[in-house]
Amino acid sequence: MEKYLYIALFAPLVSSLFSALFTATPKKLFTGIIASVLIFTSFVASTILLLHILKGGEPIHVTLMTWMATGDLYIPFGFVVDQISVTMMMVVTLVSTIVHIYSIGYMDHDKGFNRFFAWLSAFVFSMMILVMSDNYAGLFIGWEGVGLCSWGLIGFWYHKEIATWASNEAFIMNRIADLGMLIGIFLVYWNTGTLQYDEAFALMPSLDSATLTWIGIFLFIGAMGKSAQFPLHTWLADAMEGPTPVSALIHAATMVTAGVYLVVRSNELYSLIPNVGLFIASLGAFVALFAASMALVNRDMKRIIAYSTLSQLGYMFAAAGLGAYWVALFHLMAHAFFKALLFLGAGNVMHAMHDELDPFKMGGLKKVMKWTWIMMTIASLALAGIFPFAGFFSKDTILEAAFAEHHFVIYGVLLFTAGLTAFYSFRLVALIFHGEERYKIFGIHPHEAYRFMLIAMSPLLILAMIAGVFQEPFFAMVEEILSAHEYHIHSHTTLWIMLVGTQLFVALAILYAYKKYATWSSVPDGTSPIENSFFYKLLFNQYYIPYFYETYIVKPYREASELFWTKVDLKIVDATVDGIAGIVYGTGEKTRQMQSGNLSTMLKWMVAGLVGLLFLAVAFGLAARYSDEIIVFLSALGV
Amino acid sequence: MFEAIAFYLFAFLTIVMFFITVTTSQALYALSALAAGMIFISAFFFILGADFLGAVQIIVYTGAVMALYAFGMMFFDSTREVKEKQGNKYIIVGLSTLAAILVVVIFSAPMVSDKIVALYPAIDGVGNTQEVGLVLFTKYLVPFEVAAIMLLVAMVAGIVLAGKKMDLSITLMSDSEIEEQKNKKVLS
Amino acid sequence: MEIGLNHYLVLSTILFAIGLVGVMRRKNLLLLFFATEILLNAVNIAFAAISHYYGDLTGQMFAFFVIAIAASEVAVGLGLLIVWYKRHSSIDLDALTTMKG
Amino acid sequence: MLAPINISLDSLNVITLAPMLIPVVGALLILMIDVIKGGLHKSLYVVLSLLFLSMDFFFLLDASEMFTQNGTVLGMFDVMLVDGLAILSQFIIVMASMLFIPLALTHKRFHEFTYPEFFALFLFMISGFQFMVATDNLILIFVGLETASLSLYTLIAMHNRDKSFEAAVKYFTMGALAAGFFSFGAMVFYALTGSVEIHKIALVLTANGYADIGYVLVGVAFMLAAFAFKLSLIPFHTWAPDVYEGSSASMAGYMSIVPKIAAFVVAMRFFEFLVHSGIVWLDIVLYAFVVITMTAANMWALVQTDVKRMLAYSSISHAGFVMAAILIGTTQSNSALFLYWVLFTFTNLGSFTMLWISRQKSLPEHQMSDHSYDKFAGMIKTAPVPALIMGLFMLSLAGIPPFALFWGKIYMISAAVTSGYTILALIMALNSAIAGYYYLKLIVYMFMKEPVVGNDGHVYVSNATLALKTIIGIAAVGTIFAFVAINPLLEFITAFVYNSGY
Amino acid sequence: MLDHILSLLIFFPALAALFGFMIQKESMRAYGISVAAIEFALSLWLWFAFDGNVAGMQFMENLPLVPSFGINYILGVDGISLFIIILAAFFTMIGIASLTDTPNVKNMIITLLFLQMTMVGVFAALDAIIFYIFWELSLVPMLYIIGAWGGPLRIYASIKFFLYTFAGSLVMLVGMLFMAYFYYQATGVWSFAILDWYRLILPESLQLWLFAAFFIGFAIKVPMFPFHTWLPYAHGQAPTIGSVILAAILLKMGTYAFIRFSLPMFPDAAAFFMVPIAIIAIIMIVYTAMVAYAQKDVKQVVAYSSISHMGVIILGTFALNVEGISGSIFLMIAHGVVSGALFLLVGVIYDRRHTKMMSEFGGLAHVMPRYATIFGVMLMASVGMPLTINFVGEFLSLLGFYQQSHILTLLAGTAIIVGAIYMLAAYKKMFFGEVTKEENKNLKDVNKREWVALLPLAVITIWLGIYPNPVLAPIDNSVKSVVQLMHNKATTELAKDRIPNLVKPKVVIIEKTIIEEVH
Repeated sequence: MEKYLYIALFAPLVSSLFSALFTATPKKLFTGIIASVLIFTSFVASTILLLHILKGGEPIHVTLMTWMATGDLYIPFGFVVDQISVTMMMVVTLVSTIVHIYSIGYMDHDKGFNRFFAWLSAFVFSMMILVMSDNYAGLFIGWEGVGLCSWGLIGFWYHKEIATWASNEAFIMNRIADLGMLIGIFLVYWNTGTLQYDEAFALMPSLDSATLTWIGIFLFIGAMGKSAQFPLHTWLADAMEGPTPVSALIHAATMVTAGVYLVVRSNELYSLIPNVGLFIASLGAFVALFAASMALVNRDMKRIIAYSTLSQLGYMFAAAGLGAYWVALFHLMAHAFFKALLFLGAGNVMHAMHDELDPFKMGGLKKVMKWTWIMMTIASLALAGIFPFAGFFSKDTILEAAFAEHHFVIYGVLLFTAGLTAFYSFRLVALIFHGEERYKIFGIHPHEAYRFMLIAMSPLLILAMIAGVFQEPFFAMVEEILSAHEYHIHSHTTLWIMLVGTQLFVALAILYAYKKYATWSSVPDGTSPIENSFFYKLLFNQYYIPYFYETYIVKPYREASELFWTKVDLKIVDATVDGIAGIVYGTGEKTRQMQSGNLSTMLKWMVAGLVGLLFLAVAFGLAARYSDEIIVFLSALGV
Repeated sequence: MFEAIAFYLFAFLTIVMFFITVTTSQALYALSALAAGMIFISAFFFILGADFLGAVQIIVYTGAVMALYAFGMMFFDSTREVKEKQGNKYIIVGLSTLAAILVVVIFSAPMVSDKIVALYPAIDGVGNTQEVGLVLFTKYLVPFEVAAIMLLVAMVAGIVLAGKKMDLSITLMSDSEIEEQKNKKVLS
Repeated sequence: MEIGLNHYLVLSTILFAIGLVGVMRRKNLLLLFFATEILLNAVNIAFAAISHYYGDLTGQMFAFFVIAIAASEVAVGLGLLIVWYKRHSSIDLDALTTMKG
Repeated sequence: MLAPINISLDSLNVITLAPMLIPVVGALLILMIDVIKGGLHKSLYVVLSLLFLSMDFFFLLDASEMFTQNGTVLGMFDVMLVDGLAILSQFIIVMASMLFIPLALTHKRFHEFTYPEFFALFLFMISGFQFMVATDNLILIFVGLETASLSLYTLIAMHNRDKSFEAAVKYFTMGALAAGFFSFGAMVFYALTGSVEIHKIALVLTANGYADIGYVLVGVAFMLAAFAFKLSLIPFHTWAPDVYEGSSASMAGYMSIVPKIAAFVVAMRFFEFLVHSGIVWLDIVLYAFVVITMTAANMWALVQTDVKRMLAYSSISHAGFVMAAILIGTTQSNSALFLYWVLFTFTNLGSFTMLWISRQKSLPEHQMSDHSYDKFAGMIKTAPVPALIMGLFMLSLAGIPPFALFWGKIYMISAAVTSGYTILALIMALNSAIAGYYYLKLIVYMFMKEPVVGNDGHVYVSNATLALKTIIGIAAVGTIFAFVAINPLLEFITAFVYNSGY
Repeated sequence: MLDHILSLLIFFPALAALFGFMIQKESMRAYGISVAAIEFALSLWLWFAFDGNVAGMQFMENLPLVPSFGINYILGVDGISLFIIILAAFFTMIGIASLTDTPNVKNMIITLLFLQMTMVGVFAALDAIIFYIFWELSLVPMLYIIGAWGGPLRIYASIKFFLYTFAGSLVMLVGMLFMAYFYYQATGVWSFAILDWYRLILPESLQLWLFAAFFIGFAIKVPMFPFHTWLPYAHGQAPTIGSVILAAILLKMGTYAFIRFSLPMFPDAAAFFMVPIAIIAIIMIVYTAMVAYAQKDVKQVVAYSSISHMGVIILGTFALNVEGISGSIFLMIAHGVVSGALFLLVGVIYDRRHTKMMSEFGGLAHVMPRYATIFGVMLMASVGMPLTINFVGEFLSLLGFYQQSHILTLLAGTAIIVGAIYMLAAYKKMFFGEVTKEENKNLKDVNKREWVALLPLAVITIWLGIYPNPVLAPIDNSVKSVVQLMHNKATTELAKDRIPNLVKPKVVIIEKTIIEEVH
């Protein structure tokens, strides 16, 4: 089985390196194909591993080699395939295979075609390391690796100022969180003496709770960055400047869920510190609502989906925080399928609309892009959590879990957010595919995407529809290592009321969205009263948070840097050094007058020197001679 | 008593003479006053019983040194009034007065140490010159010889510096100029 | 009134100070040399006096050598002045300021 | 009536006079030769001087052997004192003189070397210095000092140009004043102790417990002023830059070494017992002299535009540095003084010789003085080897290891450290850093600037002959490979200093 | 032969430099490269012959120099110094190979070879005076390189470099002399041998003063805030090769010296000063990173980034535990490789455009994709991406220091944020966006000669990032002995507390086995 592990892990690396060979050459179709094949290989290997685990096989644990070893520290390149990681591997390899194939079409005309595949495969490799590592340091490699690839892919079109800006923002914001993660890792090491998951977790129950709380908090800070939780969320929306397949893979299906993965992976830690768990859940619920509210009014197709992702991540954290780790993981998986589908669909639309992103400028596209329409609608249904699509099973379980744990506020917030989710999803669908063909004003001739792209998307479509059926086997699989208990509300009546109520609520929201937007006919120009209302503006400007960051963090930082350089470094630190040198030199320059060259002056100096010596001599001599009297005199003075 | 009167008289005279020497603007006066001062100093030597020294003082100073200076004065044509730009007089007066006062303050106090043993005591009944000769040619033979060398050096230096060869400077001439001068036999 | 060693020492000091005045005040080099003679003569009085009061001849020896030194200095000094005067027709030391700083 | 005095020749130890008499004989011989046949080439006199100096050197070797066997030797009615200090300093004096006298063999012709008297006076001067260091009798010290000084004034003036006369007159006049100080100081000590021999002075003063502290201090003040003049301590240093600039580079280099080591030895003899007498005043004053001299001289050296003048100030600063040895007054510090001075001899010899071989007779327009910094601009491009050698000497002067002076510096600072003068050690160290700047300035000019148009590099060696090059070679080898010689040198010096009781 | 391999390593380049005067100008480069390559091969041989399991000194040489004053020519390497020596040999080779059209190339190569002698000497010396000799001597060639081949402010920069370092090291020299004197007092024998000094246990008050004296010398060399201002000038004005060597090797002398001198000799003082120094290190990290962000000249960015990284090294050193110290030593090597490469990269573009202002560039990724790639690799190494060489060092340094102080490590950890900020901003300004300047449109991509220099560096960057063990293991061994020595020597409670004892009581091991048996 180890063979498959290595295949799954290194096939993407090979793919990346192979494509990288051609980065500086013009487009070569075969790079895309070979990359896709290799990723597919990885997928196959992952599937074999999954089957192995499903069959109840032992988790596979290998140690490739030592990475770092000094003092008591020992960090190997160790990999583990257990229930959690194999799930993640499946999600990652599956979505990435699809995205790779899809990208062959999507990046068709891009001159950075080869480079794209290099980055994309590198990302897959990093993600695989992240999920397969058996220790925190290895996780951190993947963690930073995906950050790097994300940087490269968001800024893929580096000629666009805004894209490079967004990529840097994403990188730096992730770095802020990574610091927290790093501190968390240090805490783990200095308290347990190891970074291996199993060994560390085994020792954790013996630690005092304050330490554990700190470890939990710092690790979660790391997760917050990667999963774009408030207040580190702004980068995700800006990251939509990257190519859409990237958004589908990285910013929907895989990388952003790494935070959830971390929490799930550290479940043994978090189950020891329920307070932190509650905080995570609360933050998750808050982000779910917060992000959904922003999605309500946004006019950028990809950003809407991004906010939706954010919101769904909130759900996952809510679940994980409440201890329902398997639910979180399941929602992660289901979400990966339908959100990737949604993004790829959006990619089709963008392609068709020549990179136009404002849904208000589209409309009526279902005629020309029938398949895309179907796919996006189903994905949206899944997202909204309509039975029997994937989202229903995963999301509803989260709600149940919240309810069952008696966190009714969280439950309420999540329920309300479910309605909002349905509304903004179908607002988007309605605006894009229904109503008048507003795009004609802009002279665009849309067309359906390549067939093979659609075919590539089809597995996702199917999974979005049927993923729910995996709930039971999935539970069966992970319950071994996750503290998994099914959340059954004891009263069947309550359960049914909840189920039906939720479905109704969501359906109403969908209908409302359709009613409002399916017949939309004009492009808003910012004059309507609703657009000038306070709430609209607040939401549209993302609660002014990016503005706040820009004004109160970025700008002061820039100004402080400038100040430090021009004023502190040059004017104080350096000037002090130069000043000392200047004083020495200046004293020399000023006092060289002493050497006037006039013999008379020289003689006077000599005599002056002599007189000075004599003066000292006499003073000292007198003091010595009359020392007794002086002491009497001084003591009389009271010295 | 006689000693006191003589001391104060000659002290007064030497001070006046030397004061004139350093203050007058007439070079001739200065020279005369210096010579007079030297002679008065020899008077001290005689008072103090250093006859040999007194004689040497008169011979060397009033004879040789003064003659040299007189010659120099004529050569330099400074028999007339010499004009000297004066800088800050206060510094000069201040420094020297201070020096004098400081040393006088110390010197006016009697020395505590009275256990001085004369290394080369004056011998009763022997003339000063003889005593001096005895010490000079035993203990101070080497310094005496070195003094002789010093005088030789002074002589050579005087001859070299005042000699005609110094009039033209080879240091400042280029090689061709030196050859030219050589041909003229100006230089040996 | 007994004349003691201190009297001579004070006299010597006063004369030495006068010499210092001359050294600092004189701009004419020849007259400046006079002042240096005064310095040495002032010391000689003290040497002779000490010699007398201690009954020791070393002081006289020193004075003797000081005289010799003074004489040699005159020779060399005059030699230097002559060379300088030949070039510049002046023995004013204010002219000796080509080097400074 | 005086009875005749019988003195056996053996008791005189006439041999103690031998090293001093040899140069005198040499000088007289040279004068004789000139009388018999004038107009001989200078090379004859150079070689003769060298020969006599080597003889002198051999006698010194004899004397050192005598010292190692019998310890300190007195001679000539106890006037001559041949102890370790005397031998060491005479070694330095003679060695430095031997290295400097060949500098007369320049390519260009200079006035002083046309005189046989120059060489005679030079030898007289050496014997003067030798007398000065080989006695503890203040009279002989004084006479020796004056013999040497009068010769030196003349030698400077014989360069025969306005600046050298000016230098000689200044030096002479101030020297006369200093002579006054010396005699007054000697008088005070004579008054105090009835003796003019340093060891007796020390004996008497210690016996009566420095009862007349006022007198002692006045005496010390005058003595200090006199030595400070000779050692160019601030504010008695004012002659030094002008005299260095005015005299020829070779003479300036000589002056920076030989007269000073003589003065240092006398100062060491004179102040050693005073420093250890516990007079706080002397500690403070010497401390002030050391610090002010080092620092202020460095500051003035910074602002110079002429290399020779810079080196003059640098020599002042080095003297201040070495003066610390007198202040500290331990065996280690006194050994350090000699070690430093031996190494300084090589380095300074080298740097001044480098100036000497680049001496021009007339200055081009852009050049302000004989050896202004501009003259050396871009030297690495036009004359790489001289530039490298000059750079080497500068680095050594700055105390960059492993070149010669570094070893002197660490041993000296170590002496300060060992005696608990921590602050002094730091000041000494930091002064080396300040000094680094002006040595570096010359390196900057030589290595980092562009040469002046029309400078083909000939000027840097225009005065060079084989003899001068050899001297530079010796100096360079001495500077680079000093580390080989440090250990034997140190052992030798320490043994001598220690056995002399310092 | 192997008995004298260190002397050979030190003096072979010097000898070659002397012979270099005889070489004809056009052949000089080939000569330089071959000499440097031989030297590098020798250093590799040293590595090969080095026994990684031995913690102490190897290849010791001992020759009396001034025995009466305790100065001996003692050489030796351990895991701490070995790799820096190899790095020095490597960078000299790379540097000479990448020399572009330099005027006076002969002088340059001779100077570089002399510089190499001093560099190897510093790291191999085991006698304080020998160390000091090479330490000071290294200033001279560098002075010449900056001053003769530098930019418009070169003279100011070179003099500042020289005097600043010189002043600092003189204070250090006084400290050394004190140390020797204390040794003399304790044993009656003068000695400057470092290993002798290790045996000396000084009272804390003395340690503090001596530590301060050494600190000034080292801190200026590192350079630590606020003594850092010479570095931007030196880098800004130096030619590429000068910056490369300066950043890669010369700065490491300071941090190396901390580990060689300050820690084992003054463990109490090191523990005492740990917090203040850590604060300085944090200021270095954050403050200089911010200053780097404000720079307009790309070389200055790299220069300030060096200071920032040196802050992490200092922090790791003063972690006083094996993890931190090993990490800081590894980071020395890592930073050497990465900053050296970055300076080479800046040199590449400078050769083409003769400017280093970032505003002059923009969009270079379009015209020079290979250049952009390799710059990107080094950039990511510089910001501490895992699997690059820098990460290992940074991670271990911070990890080590975390044991001493949580909050300070948190503050220092901002290095990974602020580092990313200025580096990414600089990269964006240079490589991203459209090509706006006409001059930039036809720039040539990295040529063969540049590849020769850059590729090995990139390979090392990744290789040691993935598999640091060959380097880390010998370092670890030597560091363990240093830490144990420190612990044993420590006299104060504070120091005993802060410096871990590596010899663990056996009880712990027994406990472990019990646990395993239960499992």
